[in-house]
Amino acid sequence: MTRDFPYRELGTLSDPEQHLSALAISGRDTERLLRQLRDMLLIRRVEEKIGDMVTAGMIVCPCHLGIGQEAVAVGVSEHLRATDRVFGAHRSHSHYLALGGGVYPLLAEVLGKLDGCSKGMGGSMHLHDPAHGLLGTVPIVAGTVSLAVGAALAARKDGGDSLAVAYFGDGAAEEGVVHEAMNLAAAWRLPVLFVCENNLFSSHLHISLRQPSDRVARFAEAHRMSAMTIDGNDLLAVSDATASLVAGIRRGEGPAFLEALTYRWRGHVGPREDLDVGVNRGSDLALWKRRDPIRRLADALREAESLQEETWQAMDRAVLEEVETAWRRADAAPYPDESALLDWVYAGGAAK
Amino acid sequence: MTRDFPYRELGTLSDPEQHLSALAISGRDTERLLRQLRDMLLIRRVEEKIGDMVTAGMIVCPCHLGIGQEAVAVGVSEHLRATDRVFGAHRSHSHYLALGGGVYPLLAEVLGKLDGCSKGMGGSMHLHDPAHGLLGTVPIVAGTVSLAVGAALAARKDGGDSLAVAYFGDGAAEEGVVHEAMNLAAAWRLPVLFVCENNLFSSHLHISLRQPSDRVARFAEAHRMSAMTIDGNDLLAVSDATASLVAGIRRGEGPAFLEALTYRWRGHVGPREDLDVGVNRGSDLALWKRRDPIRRLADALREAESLQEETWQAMDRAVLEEVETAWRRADAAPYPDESALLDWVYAGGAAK
Amino acid sequence: MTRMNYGTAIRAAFMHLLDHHPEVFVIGQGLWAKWYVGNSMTDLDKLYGVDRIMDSPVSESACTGAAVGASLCGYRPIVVHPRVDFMLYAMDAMVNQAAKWSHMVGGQAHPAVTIRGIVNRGGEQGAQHSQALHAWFAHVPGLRVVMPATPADARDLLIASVLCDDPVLYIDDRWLYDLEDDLPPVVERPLELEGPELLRDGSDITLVGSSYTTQQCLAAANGLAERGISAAVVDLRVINPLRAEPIIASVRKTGRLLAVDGGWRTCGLAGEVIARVAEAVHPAELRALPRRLTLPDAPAPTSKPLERIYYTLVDDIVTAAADLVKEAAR
Amino acid sequence: MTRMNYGTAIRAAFMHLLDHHPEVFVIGQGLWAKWYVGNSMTDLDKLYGVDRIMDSPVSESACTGAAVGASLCGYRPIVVHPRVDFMLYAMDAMVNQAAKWSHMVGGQAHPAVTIRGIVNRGGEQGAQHSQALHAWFAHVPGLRVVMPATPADARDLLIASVLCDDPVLYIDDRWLYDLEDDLPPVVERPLELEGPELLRDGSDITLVGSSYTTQQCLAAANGLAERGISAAVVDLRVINPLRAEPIIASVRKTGRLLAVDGGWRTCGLAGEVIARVAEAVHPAELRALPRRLTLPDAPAPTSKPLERIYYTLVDDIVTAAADLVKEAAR
Ligand SMILES: Cc1ncc(C[n+]2csc(CCOP(=O)(O)OP(=O)(O)O)c2C)c(N)n1
Ligand SMILES: Cc1ncc(C[n+]2csc(CCOP(=O)(O)OP(=O)(O)O)c2C)c(N)n1
Ligand SMILES: [Mg+2]
Ligand SMILES: [Mg+2]
Repeated sequence: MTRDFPYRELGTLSDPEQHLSALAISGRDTERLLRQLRDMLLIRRVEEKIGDMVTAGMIVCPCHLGIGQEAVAVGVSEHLRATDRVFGAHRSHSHYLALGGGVYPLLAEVLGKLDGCSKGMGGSMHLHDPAHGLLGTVPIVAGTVSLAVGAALAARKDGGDSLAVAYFGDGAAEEGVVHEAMNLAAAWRLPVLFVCENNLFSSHLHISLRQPSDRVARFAEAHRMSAMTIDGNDLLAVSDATASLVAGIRRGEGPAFLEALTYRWRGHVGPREDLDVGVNRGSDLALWKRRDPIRRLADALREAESLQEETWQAMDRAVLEEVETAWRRADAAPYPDESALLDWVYAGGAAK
Repeated sequence: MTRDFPYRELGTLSDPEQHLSALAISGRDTERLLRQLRDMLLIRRVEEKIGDMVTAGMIVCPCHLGIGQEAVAVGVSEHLRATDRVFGAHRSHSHYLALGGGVYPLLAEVLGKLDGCSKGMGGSMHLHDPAHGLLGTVPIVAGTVSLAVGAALAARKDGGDSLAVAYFGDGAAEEGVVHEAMNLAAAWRLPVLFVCENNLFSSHLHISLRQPSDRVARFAEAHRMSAMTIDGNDLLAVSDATASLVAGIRRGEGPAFLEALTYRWRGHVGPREDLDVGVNRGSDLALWKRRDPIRRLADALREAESLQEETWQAMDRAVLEEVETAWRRADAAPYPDESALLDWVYAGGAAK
Repeated sequence: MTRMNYGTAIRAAFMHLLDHHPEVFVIGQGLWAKWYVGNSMTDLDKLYGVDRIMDSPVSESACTGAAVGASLCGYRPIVVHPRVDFMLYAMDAMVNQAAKWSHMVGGQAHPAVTIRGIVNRGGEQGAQHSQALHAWFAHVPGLRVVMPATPADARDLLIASVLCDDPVLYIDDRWLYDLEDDLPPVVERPLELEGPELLRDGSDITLVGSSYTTQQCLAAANGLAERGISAAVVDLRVINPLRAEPIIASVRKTGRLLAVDGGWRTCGLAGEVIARVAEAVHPAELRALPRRLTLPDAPAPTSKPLERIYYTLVDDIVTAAADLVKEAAR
Repeated sequence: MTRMNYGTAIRAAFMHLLDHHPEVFVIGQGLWAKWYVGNSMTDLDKLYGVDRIMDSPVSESACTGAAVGASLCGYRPIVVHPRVDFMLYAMDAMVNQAAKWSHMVGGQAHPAVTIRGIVNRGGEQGAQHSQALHAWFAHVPGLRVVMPATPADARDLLIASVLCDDPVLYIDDRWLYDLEDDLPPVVERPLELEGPELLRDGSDITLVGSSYTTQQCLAAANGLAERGISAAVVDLRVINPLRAEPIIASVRKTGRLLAVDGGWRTCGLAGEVIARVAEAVHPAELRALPRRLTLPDAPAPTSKPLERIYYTLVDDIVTAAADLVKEAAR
């Protein structure tokens, strides 16, 4: 069920029958594109594996897969440094991996193992990898957006030109705290990049059933910050927009907002494609799969003869092998000790 | 302390040296204007009395005076019916009186007396007068805005063309729930008029210290609702804008937003003019007093020879007499019984 | 008699309310989804239309406030929060506005709103998707708080909550949804008359539970009976305002109290039960120190082995109760 | 020794922190006003600059969240909420985020944020401007909750809170601001070592208070002494995690407990104190039923005569304690 609503403002960006062609990569650094292709592929294969293992009953914790949305995190992360501070939400495997987080700690985390990036205390919905700049992802919708603004405040106090990133969704934009956070960032001119992955859905509900317009960046404009709305399935568009917004932030021009239009291929939670079918995602989904961000980059590289079929196959095999190896290790890894339950409530352990 | 901030968007509206002349009333209904003049005067005299009685130690509860802002409530209320549902906040004496609420129940309430509009259980910050459409005013900033949206939902369910009104301030626009409420109203196309009394201050802080722009209606525009920003010290501007927005709402066009630029003459709370002087309201205040909404209407009526000096004096005397009589009665009225403390926690009394 | 489970009993309550009370409508997240609130609201949108079953934006605060507002205009809205955790965004509407409204306006208006908060935990969901904060709400005057433990109560207390003129927080637990029972036809009863009930009498110890822990107490009572221990079970049902008389009466008889609660320990509901008993039952009538079983004072973990030790099991109740009975009689 | 009152002692703590700990800064409403937070922060903006004393928009939720975020980046922010009531908008940041963060990430990061919630009531302010919700927060694992009763604690526990690596809710009460004392120089002490303290020993009854009610208990103990009743007074100081040993030790000695709290009754702090004692003190050691004095379970009224009966007075404590002591010894 979607609805005719007064302000359909995304134009072709929300039309799955547009923006299907291979990306225009001429003049771009091929090495980098190949690396980014691999990054996207890795994210996809990891999430597919997670999906399979949920189906198999090996993974119990709720997993929100972002398959189809890989270009956003990869395109954004390209412009971040380890000193930048990133926050995510419930659908953040891609944010974690694109920043350089390891596959093994992710899978171990999803299994609740001690080697997990959150020591097994969080599962899929709570990822933590400060070494790569990821301060945290948690599943309360919009819960980390104001935290990112605080990290931006910290960055300004530190001096230098580090920034903070808040990833959130079109649904999260309905939480009041996002608007408070945007106002704080704008009033205080803080170095924070708001990245809204607009996948048109908040669980089963299309944005037309939740907001008067489909374009989320209008809120950022109201807060008088630089905002761009782009095709989130186009790695180059994400990357270019991020480059320009991040440069402005690092120059001290205050917060900026990136709206990346994309689409998730699986249900809201778990691996099933048909979970949300009751709300007619069914027909659109097939179309959106043709707007695959990975295929569009791979096609471009192929057309430019920068990617041979066998290189592609080898890349995929290597990725799959990496994922499988990590999975086997994670599966065999130990759980946290029972004492973890009380020891990590307060700093310094249960004794205190 | 104010601040240079990037978006000064109110133009002359925020300039106290502009918009000083008498209102242009030609072609308007003189009877109505005289009635509205009296309404504004009554609000002012009641609030002055309350201020005096706070100073005298006769009133204890916190009183937020809106002296200087009288044109907003009077101009808005003109277009409301008893079946419309109005909500206010901490500075709501004018909202109550402009809807037709009695002086005696207001003063009794401020004194915590049983005859008060809230039976003495609320004081100045909690006014309730459903007979005139006022469902409630409470002091948690932004606390009633979503309630008004719910009243609008109720109005739509009722059928008919009643609407709801939410009064709030420029400071309240910083509370996330206001943005959630605007989105709900816009997504569901509910008959609600958001009235933002932008007096440039949230307690001691000028809007330039809190928001990137001084124009609050930009948020309503982001929510894609009809919005107007007008001189809130011009009764005719308030009235005309309200007329047009209310007509749209009653025609079923969904929510609308009125931003009325105004200024309060007293401190944030209590009668003192100099309460907020530490933040340099001092110099502006003298200028703003010249933009007195009452004087501007009175001058216009005088110029049009529709108001003789003696009528004006008589009007004021009558108003003052009404206020004094009500005060004496309220002062002598009884307090609620001690049983009220527990009896009104739940419907049906303490026994249940 | 109709066979229902706890989930379908909730659905039956919605149907009864929507059929007979035109002023009832529902706002909440996931009401048009097949999977959001288990089997407790299946297809209600189709049966009653999307104007009465309103799925909503992700705006807990405004949705709750809107329901409060509509309740002041003659409606009886129900707001559904699929998890109690999400409701933390709605504290102002619930606690500052709804709970205080009647008092603030001198009893002249009552927000007849029902807030349904679902406890949904386990399954490695972790700290932000597992909370049971009923003790918070029992602390708030003006807010009635209801926690049904049986399919019959799941249905009838929801109806009573919605028909009550006060704001009510109705808390149901997804761990109970499959529990079955035969239910008589609906009778509308005033919520004001409902309170804790002795579900099972006994002479050695009083077990007090609410919602899911009541069912655990009943199971534990069976286990204890096998060991020759006669346990009474009191189901709290309505935890605010809390009427402690049935608990006190039972403890006077058994001399022993074990309060079991699905929330945290400190300033929790089990502590309140102990306090009520301690204030009222003369020490000489007590045969053992009162005890409580609660969650440990820690956020919910995700990891399997930690989840296992985090939640109270029926065996824990049996063991604790048996220990209390064994304690040197005095 | 320096003479200070509770309000200026808080200010001294801010100055100590800002002088010696560059990672400390403050966000809150009214910090640049002359009148918002009493005398507790006068001119700090002038002394330390508006970058470290940040007055804020009316955005409790985002301001609190921002402080949590900054605390994850090596800072020790303090968020000031001029009224506990306003803090209800910030529940997610405090309870879902800050309190759970360390646990959720396996103890690898700690939000060293301090949230200062001021209890500001009386003066006919009414239901939304009077709340004392400390029992809620004592219920939340991961959040340390501090309630100073004396000028020395007002200063030293604020310092300890801010230097603690955990999220801390520091609650001060405006009714205490004029209370004076002579204070020794600051010594930084770890908050983990702080807990309830016996402020006055006695043999007939144990009075337990926190914050303002501790001062009332001390005054009541004087009144009781005049009647020949020897009352011990325990000041809770840190209510989460709550260490009950000093209370239990005192009740073991006096055999009687009167818990006095400035919050509501049901599921409140006084009930928790009674529960801890009931769980630990053998009935034979009790000479009377434990009792509590709290607010009645009603929102705060505004009307003068109702305010008068709403709040507990020292006389109420004296009377209740004397009654307990008079109760037939057993
Ligand atoms: C406060 C809160 N409300 C509701 C939920 C349930 N919920 C989880 S994810 C989600 C949808 C969020 O949509 P969006 O922000 O667009 O992110 P997406 O899932 O599309 O990535 C909802 C409603 C939640 N986790 N937290
Ligand atoms: C939730 C909440 N936060 C803070 C306050 C304190 N406070 C009372 S009024 C006010 C200023 C509000 O400013 P605005 O909305 O512009 O209204 P005005 O006072 O100018 O009429 C503040 C901050 C409050 N009452 N409630
Ligand atoms: Mg989405
Ligand atoms: Mg204002």
